[in-house]
This record gives sequence, structure tokens and C-alpha cells, in this order.
Amino acid sequence: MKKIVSLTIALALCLVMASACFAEGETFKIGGIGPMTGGAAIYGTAAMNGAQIAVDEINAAGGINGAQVEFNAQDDTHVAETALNAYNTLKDWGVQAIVGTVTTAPCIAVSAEANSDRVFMLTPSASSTDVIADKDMMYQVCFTDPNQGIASADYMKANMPDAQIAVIYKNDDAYSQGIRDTFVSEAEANGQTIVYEGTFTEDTQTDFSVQVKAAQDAGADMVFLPMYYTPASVILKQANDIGYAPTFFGVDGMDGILTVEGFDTSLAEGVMLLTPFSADATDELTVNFVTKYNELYGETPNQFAADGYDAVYILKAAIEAAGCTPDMDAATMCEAIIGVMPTISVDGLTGQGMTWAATGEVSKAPMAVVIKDGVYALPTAEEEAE
Amino acid sequence: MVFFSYLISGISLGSVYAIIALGYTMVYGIAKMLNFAHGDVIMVGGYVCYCALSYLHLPAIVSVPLAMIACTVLGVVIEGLAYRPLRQAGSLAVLITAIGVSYFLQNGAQLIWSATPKNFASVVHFDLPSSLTSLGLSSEAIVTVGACIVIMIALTTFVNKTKLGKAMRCCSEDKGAAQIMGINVNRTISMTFAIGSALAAVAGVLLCSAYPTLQPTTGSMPGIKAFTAAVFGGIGSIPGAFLGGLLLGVIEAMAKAYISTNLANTIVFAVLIIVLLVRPTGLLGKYAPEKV
Amino acid sequence: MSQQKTRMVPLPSEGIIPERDAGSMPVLECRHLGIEFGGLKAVDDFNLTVGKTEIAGLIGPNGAGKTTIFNLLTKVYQPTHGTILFDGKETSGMNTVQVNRAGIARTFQNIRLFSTLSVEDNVKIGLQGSMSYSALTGILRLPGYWKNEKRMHERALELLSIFDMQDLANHIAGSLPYGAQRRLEIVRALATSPKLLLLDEPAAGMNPSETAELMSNIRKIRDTFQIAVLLIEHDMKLVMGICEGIAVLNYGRLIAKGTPEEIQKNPVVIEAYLGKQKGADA
Amino acid sequence: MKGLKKTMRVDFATYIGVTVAFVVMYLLQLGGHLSNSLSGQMVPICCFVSMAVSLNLVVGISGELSLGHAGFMSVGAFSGVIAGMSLADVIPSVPVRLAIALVVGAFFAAIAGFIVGVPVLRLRGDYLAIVTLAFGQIIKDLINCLIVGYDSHGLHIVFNVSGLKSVTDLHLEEGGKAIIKGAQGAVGVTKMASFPAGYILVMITLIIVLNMVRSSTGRSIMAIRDNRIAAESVGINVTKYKLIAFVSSAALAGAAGALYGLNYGSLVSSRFDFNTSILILVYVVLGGLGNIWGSVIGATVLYILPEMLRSFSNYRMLIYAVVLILVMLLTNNEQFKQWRENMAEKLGRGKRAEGGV
Repeated sequence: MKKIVSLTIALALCLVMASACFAEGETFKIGGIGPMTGGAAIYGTAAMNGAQIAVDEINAAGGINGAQVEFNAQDDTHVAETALNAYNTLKDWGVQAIVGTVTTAPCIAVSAEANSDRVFMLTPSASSTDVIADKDMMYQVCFTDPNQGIASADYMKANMPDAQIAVIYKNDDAYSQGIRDTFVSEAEANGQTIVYEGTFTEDTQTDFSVQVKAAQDAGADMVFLPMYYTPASVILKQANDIGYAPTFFGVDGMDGILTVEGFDTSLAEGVMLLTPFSADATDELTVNFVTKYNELYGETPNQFAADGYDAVYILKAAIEAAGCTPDMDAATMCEAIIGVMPTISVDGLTGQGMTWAATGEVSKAPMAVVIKDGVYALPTAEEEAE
Repeated sequence: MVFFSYLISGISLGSVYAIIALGYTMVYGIAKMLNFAHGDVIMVGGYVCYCALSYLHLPAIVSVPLAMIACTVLGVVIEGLAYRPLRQAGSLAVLITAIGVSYFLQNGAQLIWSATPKNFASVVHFDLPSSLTSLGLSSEAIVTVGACIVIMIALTTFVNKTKLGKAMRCCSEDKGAAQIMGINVNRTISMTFAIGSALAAVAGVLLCSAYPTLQPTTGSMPGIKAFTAAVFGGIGSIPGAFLGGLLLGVIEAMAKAYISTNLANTIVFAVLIIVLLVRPTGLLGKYAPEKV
Repeated sequence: MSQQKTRMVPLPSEGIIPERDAGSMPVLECRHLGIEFGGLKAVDDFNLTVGKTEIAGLIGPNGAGKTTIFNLLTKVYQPTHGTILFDGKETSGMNTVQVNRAGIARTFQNIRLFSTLSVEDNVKIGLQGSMSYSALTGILRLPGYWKNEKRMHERALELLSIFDMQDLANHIAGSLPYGAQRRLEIVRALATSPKLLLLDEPAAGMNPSETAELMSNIRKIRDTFQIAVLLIEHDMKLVMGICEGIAVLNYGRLIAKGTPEEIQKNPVVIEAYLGKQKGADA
Repeated sequence: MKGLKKTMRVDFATYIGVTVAFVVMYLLQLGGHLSNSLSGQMVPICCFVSMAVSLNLVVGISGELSLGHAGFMSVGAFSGVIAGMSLADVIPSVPVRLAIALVVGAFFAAIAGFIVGVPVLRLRGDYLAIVTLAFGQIIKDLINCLIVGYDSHGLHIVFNVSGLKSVTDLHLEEGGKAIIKGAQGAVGVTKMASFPAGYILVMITLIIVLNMVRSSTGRSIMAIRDNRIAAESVGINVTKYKLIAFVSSAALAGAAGALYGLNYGSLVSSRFDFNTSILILVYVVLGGLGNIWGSVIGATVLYILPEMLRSFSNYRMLIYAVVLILVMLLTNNEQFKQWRENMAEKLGRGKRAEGGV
């Protein structure tokens, strides 16, 4: 009874907060949603930081259609429920289009809601096909998972047809599971040999000694790692510890492995990966972005940051193409953008000439690179023949 | 041979659990509280050591003690600020506060060191002959197991032989009686936290050496596992924590290797449940029947 | 307040019970009862017979094993030797709950009330064995709930009035004074409608006038409910005043059995209490 | 009947308070006066209020520390989602389907509660706590292995122990729909939950828990909590009553889980991990052990708090942690307790003795 008094006061405060108003009409209001605390914080923080850089650049250059852009990033802690809360907060703020959400499960939940509200969403990195399924207002910057699985299997087929392949993947992660599923079915169709499959989950991603050992015992000379770079870096180390040196093959999530602070890059020597973004690339756009990111956040950006950055520029291109104005409401803007999305082409950090199908799926070319002397390089003919 | 290498990876993992569990068990034995923030002290230990190694370029021999000192101070401060005022309150109040401290440490660490994982360079450098590495034996594993045994023996000796150790055991038996006997209970509990936290720092360094990703949530899962290990062996018992940790690591590795990686945790927890049903106070725990 | 001396009569099974109970079966018979804790014989070869309406006493020095016998009778511990016949039926294989349902209720040396609940609720919990209703009835508040709650409420007040405690019904049990807590424990035990009431040091911590009142209340309970009472007590005035048969325990063994007069004169008992008289005094 | 009346007063105040809060918020919501943020939180608040009240039955009333309550929520959520999704063709009415889903969720969670409860309740104190924690983790892992879909032949279920199976192993016919994709959880869930449904759930939970507590069942449960040995001595079957508390609590958590699951387009079992169990425990402890309406308010306030802290962006969870610690320190501080009691007296309410709950 006594505690209740203080709790009631707090409740009353909440209600007072409920109806706050925001000025509208002067600026474009773009919202961002991603995990910025908790276990998946790295992805959301990077994407939102990247997006913020893009917004600042755009504003410095005069904004979109002459109007400044406001960017409001909200934390979803990688939970669908919190993501919806974040989405609702953004709606209260008067959001007109959303960059997000960064991770798959929350993205499915939020996009379902945004679809009925008619709010345009562009996810930097939620790559599952479930994200865009049955929704016309949901677009992706990243590849869909099947895309990557098929591309990886075909690349191996073309370049290393006799490889004894092991796959280690994270089966409570839609991204990892999705790529693995299409990889395996494509590899089977191609007649490639998969000698071992090992799994792990969020709770068991600190120790891979068993999976690595099993892959070695199965005689695998090619280990496919459809996962993000954090667990991959542990796998590389533990393989090295037991003197196991197959060719490791990663996908876009592997990008960033060279930038892990403290990581012994020699462990990644010879790792091949398909990636749309490389922080080591020397083109002006990438150099500029990496420098700015480093200045502002003190670290080298990963692929998520690049996706977030691109997402804002894609949105800009779409808004310009559709001729949207800041006084439009979200639904009007949504329909306008949907109308132009299949027609635009954007050059970004993660791909040249990116285009979109009306389903929301992006079309861009993955690039195969090999890590050599601590940097990405194009695979030589000799490595490809290996 | 393959079995042997799985066994080694299990023992190596188990030793890390054991060191964390030793800290858990000491704090539980004396303060009778489930310190859920213990796992996060491990994480802080890892970060401090990482910073000393990477930013200050100190040698490991300096960095590790530095991490231990930092964690000791942290442990004592946490105990003094958050737990001591609740000494008279119910155990649930302390539990919730420990959760609060855990959130605080995790989110604080994220603000300081960012969510981006750091790759912890192993503090143990020596090359093993390839005959050993092919068995799955790594230098980290050897050092971890060694450290674990040394710590276990040192703790047992400390608790049984020194004056402070005896004071700790008194407090664990009966705080009121200990107070009457002239033991400064608050100071003893502080000391326990100091030792437990120093062990957490060692565990953090070893954990990160063997499994090199360091991020703000690094300590959570090992923390829970080590807590399980401590209960498994009989919470409050030092040899119990050691045994529990090792067994847990081995069971986890074997389950991953031979049954299912998906269900490794399930099997670990199922074994724990079965053990507790057969021996309600863990493998080496004391059974104290309620007097009627 | 002294009562007419009860005539005790022997039974074929060596026990003695009051003459008025001779016609019916003894409520309790312990035969060769014993328990070992890790080789230590806490109780050994214990024999006792309690008549149907007898007030019996169990005395002995501290640590003699008196409370252990209560724990054996109520199956807090399972005996390792011997048998307990309650109301003619063997209780082996029963647990505490079943023994209580069969008709043995007890109080505790260190008071064990449901201390955060009200006095009335404490008694109601005792009544639940006879006036219960299903969990679903309670959740849905079916007619059975209202009917039984009303009956329980009335019965609880009735039982509390034995000790004149009905006015305390809404107090929290843990907040009662010590003596009242002891009395409440007895009421709670009575609420389970026992045939045998075990009282573990009911007068502990009471002053002489409270003890005198307790004595008359114990008799009143026996007379009203026609049940047997077995009590452990150190207060010899109480024991000698109300007990009809007394058993004396020392080091877990029965050393004497008989009426209060016999016990008071028994040299073995005197020795057990005062120690062997040696040297100058002898 | 004085004692009964007093507790009845408290109960009715709780029912009326919850109802008034619901009516006010619902009218505001209908009238569009509620922010989107607050409006979106109504259903999860109802779910977590239900969770907190049901956990209070175990932790507060029964006195057993359970760290696996989210596991039962998880069982309820997934079974409820399966029921709600797969019955779409058979039962077109959404409210009816939602009600069935809640019952299914409660049923399966009760079974889980029974399976967990029988062994667990033999243990005491912290050992019981760790075993409930372990069961929570096990439930999470097992649900991660579940792949479920349906087509015209009914439900298809694959248990993915190896971790290597996927939706294709369900062998669904054309037009079949996968509901749960193993560790990726349920995707494409149709949102069926609504605020009125949440309110009804909360009311049912409150009525069940409060009526149980005021009945002989509740008295027995509290008697066991206060003194197990004495309870046995007056003929109370300890295992039975502990199990009743545990299973009812699990069933209510299951219903809450089902409502929760049907409120979002996607559902993953990692949402129901140890941290969620702890979160619910925090609601209960802050609301007051054994205090049912405390749990209602504790859950509501603490659920809204992190959302209100959004303006602190990066410092949000840090501040939440600090608030948590400070509240615990403050509510257990003798001087503060004294001050609060004085205040309460000044307000002229006097100190009402609370009857157990």
C-alpha cells in the first residue's frame, strides 16, 4: 500500500506525457529504428550512425527538395514489441518515412503495422524475404538471404567444384538460417558435397571448438560461414588454435572482420567473402564515409553503417524523384515513393546502380573478395582454381 | 582421439566456468545472496585488461593485475553502495538490486566502450608442439586449467587456514554469532566481494583469451552458466564450484559433439535438474535438515 | 482444583490406562519404537499406551528424546524400529498429513503459527480437513464456497472461545503475545478434530496463573471433545496435576511408567533428574 | 464476517480501479487523444500486468522464487499463435479465435507448469530458483527446435533436434503456411489482440488470483509459505497446494503469452529468456510481494518507464538501471519508510492493517 503512492505519481506523470504535439511542415522527418542497447546493439548503432552521417551531409548540402531533414533514431533492443513501441513514438513525432528496422524479427512486426498505417520503410539490413513479403511499402538496401546463398554456392561451384564443404551457421538467426537454407539446396542442385553442418545459437556463440573440430574430422577443406563477423572471428581463432586451415568463405555479414578492434588479421588471411561493401575500398565515396565515421564515432564503419548511410541517400533519391514536400503526410508520401521506387537507380557505398523490384528486393552485384595481407583483394586466378 | 579433443575443450571451458563459479559460491556462501551482477564484473575485468593491453600497451603481467585491482575496487564499491544498505531487507530486494547493477554495468560498458565487439588478444603466448595442438590442446586451455586448480587450492587454504578465511566461514554459518564473537561482519563481506571480484577479473581475462569476443553482454551467459555450475556442485562449497564448473563444461562439450548443438544448453540444464532432484543441495553441498 | 485420582488399570500389552477407558481400545500404542540417526539411537525400544480419554505426560531431562517421539508419532521422522498403533491401526507408511487426517494433531515446542495470517485464518486452516471445498468452487465462488466459509467462520469462533480468544480473531497471528500464540496453536490443532492431541511444552514461558488456567483448559478440552492428550512438559506442577499416566524418558529409553504418585517416588526417575547421589550425601 | 468484508473491499477497489483505468484509456484511445506510443503499449501492459499478478501467486503468495516465468509465457505465446493462425479458415470470427487461442495457450502452459512443477516443488529456496531458471532456458531451447506449419491436412510439426531441418521438411502442400520457423520464430502472425481483450484478460487473472487467495486454497498456500511443517501437521497436502499455485500461475502466464504473441507480426522465443523472467519478477517485487494490486501498478509503471526514458536516447537503459537500484534502496530504507508512514497518517487515512494480501 505504501509503495503504491509513489508508483501512482509516476503513472500520472506518464499520462501527462501522453499528448505532446510537434510542429510539422518545415522539414522532412525521417525516423530510424534499430537495436542500440542489448546484445544486438552493434548492428543498430552502426546503422543509425551511418544514417546520421548521411543526414548531416544532406542537410549541409541544402537538404532534400530544399527542405532540411530531421532524423530521429529509436532503440528497439532487438525485440519486436519494443520496436513497435519505438515505431509508435516516431509516429507521435510525426515521422514521414522510416529507415529500419535493422534486424529481421522486429522488422517483420513493425512493417506489418506500418503497412496498415501506410508509412514507407526502407530497411538497411533486415534481409529475410519475410520482411518484404506481402507488403508494398517495405524495401531493402541489403540483399535478400536467398540471393546470397545461391550466389555463394554458384561461386564455389564455378571456382572450387570439388570442395568438401562444411557449413557452420546460427540457427536462431533468420539471416544465417536463410542463407544456409538456400545455399544447401543450391549446392545440392549443383552436385556439390557438403560433409558437415554445425549450428550454434545466441547463447552458444562463444565457443565453437566442437563445431570446428567436427568440420576438421569430416575432412572439410572449405568452410562456409553465413554469419556476422563477430562469431566468425572466434571460429577463425579456434580453427587456428587446433591447426585447422581450410578456406573460409563468408557472406556480407563477414565484412567488418578486419576492423574488429584487437583482432589478429593474420587469422583472416585467405578468407573469401561475398560483400557489397568494403571499408578498405579506395573510391572517394567510401574513403569520405570511413573518415567521417572514424572522426565521429572513433571506429571503422562496418557494413551496417554503410547500409544505413545508403538507406538515407536512397530515400533522398526517391523523395526527389517523387517530388515530395515536407508538408505531406506519411501516407501520401508513402504512395508517392512506392510509385517511384522501381524506377530509380542509386549509387551508394554498398553497390553501384542499385535498383529495386516492386517487391522491395534490391538488385546489386555482390563482389567476391579474398583477404590478403590484412586487406581485401580480388581473388587471383590461382586462388579461384584452388 | 576425437573424443579426447572434445574432452579437452570441455575441460577448458569448464575451468572458466569453475573460476567464475568460485566467485559466485564465495559470495553466496557468505552474503547469502545471488549476485547476478557477477557475470558483468567479468566483462568489466575483460575490458580493463583489454584497454591496458591495447591502449596503454602494457604487458600482460601488468594488465591482468590491473584488471584484478579494478574489479576488486568495483566489487567493493558495488557491495557498499548497493548491497550493504539492504543487509536487513529480504533476499529478493538484494536480488533485484543485483539485477539493477547488472543492467547498469552492461549499459555503462556500452557507453564507454561501445557495442562493437573487441577482439581480445590472448594474454597467453606460447607455442605448443603440433602433436598437442592436433589433440585440440591450446595454450589457453592449459593456462586456464592450471589457473583454475591453483585458485581452487589457494582459496581452500585461505578459507581454512587464515584468520580472515575463518571469519568468513563464521559469517557464513551464523552472522549474528559471528558479530557477537567480535568479527566485523561488514568488513568480512566486503573482503569476500573483493576476492570474488578479483577472481571475476581473472575469469574475464581467461574467458576472453579462449573465446576472444569482448562486448558488453559477454559476461551474461557465462555468468548464468557459472551460477548453474556453483549450484550443481553445491553452492557455498569451494570444491563443489570447481567440480560443478568442470562437469558443466564437459557435459556441454559432449552434448554439442554427440547429441545436438541446438540442445547443448538444454542438456546441461537437464543434468542440473536431475542432480538437484537426487541431491537437493548439489554434489558437494551440505544437507541441513530443518529442525522441528 | 485438584481432581479425583484416576484409577489406572493394566492392559494385557503391559500398558496402563485409566479405568474408565478400559472398555474401549487405547487410542495410541507404541511398541518397541525406535529411530537411529546415523547409528545414534535417539529413541530406543519405546513402549507407551494412551487410553481413549487419558491425559498422559511424557517427561524427561533435556535431550531425552521427547520431541523426537512426537516427531515419530506425527511422521516428521519415519521410525526405524517398532510399530505405532493409532486407534488400533498401524501408521507405518503414512506421512504427516495422513497421520493428521487419521486423528493426531500436535503443537510445537518452538511455536509454529502461520504468522502472517489472521488468528481466524489459522484456525480455519485447521478446519479445512473437514469442511473443505474444491479450488474451483473457491475461484468461482460457487454456493459451496459461501456455505463452507460461513460454517468455518462460526466453528473457528466457537473453538477460539475455548480460550476466550474470539475477540482476537482478526489479529495477525504473529503479533499476538507469546501465551496467546501457544493457545492459538492448541486451538488450531483442535480444529483438525483429532482423537489424540500432542502438546509440546504447552506451558513454556507462562506464569503460574496462566499455567493454572491452561491446566483447567486442557481438562476442559478432554472433557468436551472426549479425546486423549499426550503432553511434554517440564513444569512438574502441571504434569503431576493433570496427567493420569506418565512416561519418563532418559537417553531415548523409557525408564519409568506409572501414575504421578508412582513416578514421584521412583528412584530411577529421581536419579535421572538429579543425577546419581554420591559421596557425602549418600 | 468483518475480516472477509475488509479483504472484499480491497478486491473490489482493485477491480474498480482497473476498470476505471481501462474505460478512461479506451475512451481516450477511441477519441484519438492518446499518443500512438501510449496507445501501442496498452496490450503489452495488459499482458505484463497479467504476468506479474500470476507470478505474484507463486513468489508472493506461495513464497517460492521462480526465475522461469517467461518460459510459461513462451509456451502460451507459441501454442496460442499456432491455434490462432491455424484455425483461421475454420473460425472466421477474430474475437472467438482469440479466446480459443488464449485458452489453448493457458492449457499448454498449464501442462508445462505441471511437468516443471512436480519435480521442482520438491526443492526449496535458491535451489528451486535455479531449477526454474533452468527450465525457462530449456523451454526456450525446445521451442527453438519447433517447426510448425499447416495446410488442408491439418498441422505439420517437425522437431528440429539436429538443428539442420527447415520449413521445407514440413512437406506442406501448395497453399500451406508455415507458422513457426524453428529458431527464427513465428513470422507473419495476424494481429488479433486488442485493448479490450487485454482488459478482459487482466480482469480474469485478477478474479482467479484474488478469489483463490481468499478461499481455502489460498489460505492453505499461504499457510505452507508461513510454516510448511505446521501446515503438514494440520493435514495440508503441501505438494498439492504448491502445485495448484504453480500450475494456475503458469496457465495464467500462458494466456497472457497467447495475447502477447497475437499482438505482433513476429515472435521469437529469445524474447522469453531469463531477462524477461527477471523483468516480471522486478514488477512483482516493486509492487510488493503478495500485494496483487501492487503488481498491477508495478507492472504498468515499470513497463512505461523505459518508453518514457526514450528522450535520454543512449542513456535510457542506464537510467532505468539507476532508477531500479534507487527504488530498491529507498523502499527498504528505514527512515524513508518512517517518513512515508508519517505522510500517510497526515493524509488522514490512518494505518490500515492488511489481511494477508
